Amino acid sequence: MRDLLARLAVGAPVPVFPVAGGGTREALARLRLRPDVHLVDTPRHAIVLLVLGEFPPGEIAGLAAVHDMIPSPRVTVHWTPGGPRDDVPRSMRVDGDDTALVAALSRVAGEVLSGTRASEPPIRPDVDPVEWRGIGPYGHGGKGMTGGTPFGRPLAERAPDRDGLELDQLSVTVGPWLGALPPGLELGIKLQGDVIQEVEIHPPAVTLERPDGWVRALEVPVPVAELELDRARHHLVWLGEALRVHDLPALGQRTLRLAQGLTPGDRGEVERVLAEVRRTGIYRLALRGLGAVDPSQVGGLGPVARAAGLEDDARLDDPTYQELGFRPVSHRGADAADRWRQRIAEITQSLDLAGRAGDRTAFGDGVVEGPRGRITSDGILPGAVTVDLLPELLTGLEWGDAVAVVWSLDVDPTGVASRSSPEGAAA
Amino acid sequence: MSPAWAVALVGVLLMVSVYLVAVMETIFGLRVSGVRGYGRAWALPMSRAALLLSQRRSVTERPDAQAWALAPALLGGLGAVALTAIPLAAGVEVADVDAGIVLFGAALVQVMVAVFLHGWAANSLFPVLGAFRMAALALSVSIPFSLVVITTALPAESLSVGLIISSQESLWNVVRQPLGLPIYLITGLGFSFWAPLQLPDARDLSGGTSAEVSGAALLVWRVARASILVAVAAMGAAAFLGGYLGPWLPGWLWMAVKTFGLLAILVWSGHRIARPRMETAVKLGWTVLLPLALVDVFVSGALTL
Amino acid sequence: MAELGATLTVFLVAVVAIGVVRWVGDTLNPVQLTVPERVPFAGGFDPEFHAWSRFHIRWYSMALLFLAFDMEMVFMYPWAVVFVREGMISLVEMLMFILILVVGIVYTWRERGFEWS
Amino acid sequence: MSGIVDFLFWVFAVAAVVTGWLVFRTDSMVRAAYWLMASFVAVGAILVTLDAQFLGLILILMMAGEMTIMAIFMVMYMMNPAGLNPMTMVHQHRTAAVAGAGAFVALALVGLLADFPDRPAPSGTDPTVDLGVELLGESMLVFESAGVALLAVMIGAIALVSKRGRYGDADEGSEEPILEKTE
Amino acid sequence: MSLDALLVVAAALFGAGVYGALSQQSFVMIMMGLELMLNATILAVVAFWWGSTGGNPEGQLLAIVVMAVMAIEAAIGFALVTNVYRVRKADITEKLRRLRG
Repeated sequence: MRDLLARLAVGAPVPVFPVAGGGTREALARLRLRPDVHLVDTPRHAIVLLVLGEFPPGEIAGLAAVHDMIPSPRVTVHWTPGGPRDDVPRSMRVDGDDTALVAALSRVAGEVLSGTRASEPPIRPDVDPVEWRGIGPYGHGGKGMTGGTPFGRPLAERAPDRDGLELDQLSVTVGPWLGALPPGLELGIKLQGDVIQEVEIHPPAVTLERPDGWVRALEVPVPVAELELDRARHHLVWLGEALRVHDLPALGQRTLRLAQGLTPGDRGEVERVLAEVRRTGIYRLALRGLGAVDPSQVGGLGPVARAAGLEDDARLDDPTYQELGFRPVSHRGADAADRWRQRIAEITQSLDLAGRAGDRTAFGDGVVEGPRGRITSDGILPGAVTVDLLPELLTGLEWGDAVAVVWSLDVDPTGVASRSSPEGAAA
Repeated sequence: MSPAWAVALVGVLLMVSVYLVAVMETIFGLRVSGVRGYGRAWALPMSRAALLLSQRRSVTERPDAQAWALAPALLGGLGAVALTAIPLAAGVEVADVDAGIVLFGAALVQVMVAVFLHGWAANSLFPVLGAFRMAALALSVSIPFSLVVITTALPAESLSVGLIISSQESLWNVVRQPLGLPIYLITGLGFSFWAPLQLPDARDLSGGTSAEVSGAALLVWRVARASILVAVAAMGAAAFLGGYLGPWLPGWLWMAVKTFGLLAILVWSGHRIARPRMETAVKLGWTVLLPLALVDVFVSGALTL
Repeated sequence: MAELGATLTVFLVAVVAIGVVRWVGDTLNPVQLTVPERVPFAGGFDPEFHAWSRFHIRWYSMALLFLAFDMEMVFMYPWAVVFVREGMISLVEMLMFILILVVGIVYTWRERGFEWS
Repeated sequence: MSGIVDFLFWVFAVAAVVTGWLVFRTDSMVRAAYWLMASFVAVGAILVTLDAQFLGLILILMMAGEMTIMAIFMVMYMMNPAGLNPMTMVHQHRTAAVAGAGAFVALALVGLLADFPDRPAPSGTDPTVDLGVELLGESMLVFESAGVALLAVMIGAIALVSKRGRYGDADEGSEEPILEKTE
Repeated sequence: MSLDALLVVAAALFGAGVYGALSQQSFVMIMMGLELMLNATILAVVAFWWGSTGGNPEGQLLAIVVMAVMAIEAAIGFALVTNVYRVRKADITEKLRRLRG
């Protein structure tokens, strides 16, 4: 029976739960396009735990916990697009490109399913979080009505709320490996019902994703066509991931596919896909009126600023762009819907610029307009500032709305790291 | 129909159509994502089922184990019950009772209970959020849903689905009551919590009520959920598209064509329409669908007289 | 009514069948989980509290409106059956009934009862 | 045939009473609400066996929504809603039990001893039609006053739960000094 | 199945409801007791309609009215609980001495 099932199961995409560190944005996008791999949102649905990318030194936050949540049979694979990691046992490591990775994922999944490879035991010890067995009158660790730690955890306490009903407030750390949030973003939130009452930003669990091409443009002039294609690609990958979180995974895959090998000649196809995104009604159904920012707080934040009506764009000051007749697109709503509209408009604009730029070069004098906003040589990346917006914007939102706002800001969780260690970005 | 035959009929029909829903879901997904070549889609659901059966079922720290076991069973049972209310061809009916649409409505409204239990039982943040989402969603869509189904009973002068079908001999209800079918399909998506209204099991909740479910339990949950969608489509075909009525082809074939046509529309819309916010969904139900459903009742009623 | 006996049978068989599939799964892969395998998922960190709490729903106005409005269904089903037979008078009577109830929806809407409180 | 119906009746009857009793025997508020729903569903099934098919099914239909709302409000306001800490939330247990048993005995005796006329409902017709005719005809006033009553309930309930009342916020200036706060 | 049997079942349900309504401490649980009593009432009403009134539709109408009463009771009950909770942060009858006095 087990063999038969294992043989049948080989035909299905391998459910993989990714723990994606820094520098894996593009790799993750490519992986989502692979028909033999299915990146899932919760470890409970996975077989393989895929650890990829760069992490801060020391233990990877939350990795052991996520590993143990994967139901048996489970297996871990480590892969680093840039090169092999040394601290990982050889047996769990995959070197090589995407194709090698996909082959390895299918192979190990087949092996644990058929039983030729043993399922990995849990990493964390089999110990209760709090001693509770046998304590109290019923032996369940509780005390009275709401006291004690029944079955190992306390019950939530009440807290005031905006509608005058003082009900229980759950404080919980979400992320860093929650499929609904960008990988590595870890938030300490307090929820009452489904509404967020307080947000605290934790240090990111991933290392900085250095936008190398853009950082280089700080020093030397770079071809405009290259920069603009990169910008369009960045936004398309963002769109693909955001569409997935909004439960339009197939359309998301389509935009991710467009991002692969994008050329200015793809403009027609890009416009068709973007029109399809608009036709889903996502602005009106899911985004309108959410997370409106104060224009005075978003200076330098690129699309976020321009969606709030600011004509804030380093390209305006660059002679090459002036020569190309560049005018920034902008929207006035400042909300999530306008941020989507803004990026979608910038995709076609960038393709247009890339097509017309020829071999002109731009920038190189210490300021660059990156896809997330203004990059300067002081080392603070725009992602850092975007993360700072979250506590204020998310407070008072329903959980799903909060997720929509996080994605609409194109938050880079590693921004926090770039701020705490300024040399991180400028290096 | 004797109970044994009823079980065989409904069982086979549900298994076949749930499988086809899974195939359709794959094909539409591939199509929208821009991939051509769907040969693989036909065997894929089988492989996925085998994979889930090879996984261990997950349990959280302190779940409501009985409720967690009951939820998918209840959901699947309700899908099957809803299907029994619908005649599938002239004379082929399990329970074409006088109060047929009440039976169907009762089965669908109980879906809310199954999904709520499924999310609540896990004692984990995201499933619990999903459970409460289902309650809000189902409460918002259930009144317009019942209203448009009742409207189809007006010309039939009966609550029996068989008589509702035969009252469409001259004209299908989809023409007679143009508002009915769209409202029915939207609210039906809500009850089967299928995309774009899969709020209780949405990705922003990491899978919502099924976020902590794995293995065989996840398999039966997905099958049960698809069975609700099948029942919704079958009832849509019977109440609005004349069921098994139609020229040239045999009745059962007409019923199958219409049901799968509606299933295709429902599954397609999941890939093409965005998931609304919770608040938008609630407002949509009460301030758009409900008034439109009332207009549908009274205008169609006046025209029937 | 005998037909509903068949419906009941179908229901019970479906429930049992789903139970059997689950049981088969449990037999193939027995559920014996250690403590860390049972921790609820929230992204990598253990939850501080039980998720079961006094859950603050934001749509209690809508829930109360539903309780009252749903009663209309009970009157509407029998109305639909005799609608054609009774003619215009039935239409007017039900219209009056519904219009009365719609006032409740308008009131709730004006009180922002469909928004997250 | 009638043997099966009798058997089913007793199954449903026992189910209705047992689930009704379990409502007060569980610590989980969600379970309590859904045990009550199970009791209603069993009664609905009994009504179906009594040829009141419509009434039975509509009872089942209505109770899904009503009991889910019940569960939700109980989870909202009861401390320890899932019963993670076992609790006894009863007072005057003995009195209540005696009163309950007394009510049962008295009512059952009335039911068994009183001589009700034996006039069974005619079978073979659809009682829903009679109900519809009754609603639109003689009992029109009942029907319309139900509408008015429901409207009053809606407005009353919504006004009660709204935070922003006409005279300011509902929770302002009404704290009772006598109230003993136990927490 | 007979009228007598139906009435005994209804009496048992009613007894359980009486027990619940008297013994429970929280508002919402008391309401559950009331609902159980109304459940018994519906059963008894339909039993009479079935066995003793020759199918008079007013029996059915009465059953519907009881259902309406149930919905009304629930809606008003929950609204009151919400209001009381908001004002006094209490959910148990014994904490509200004023209401009992």
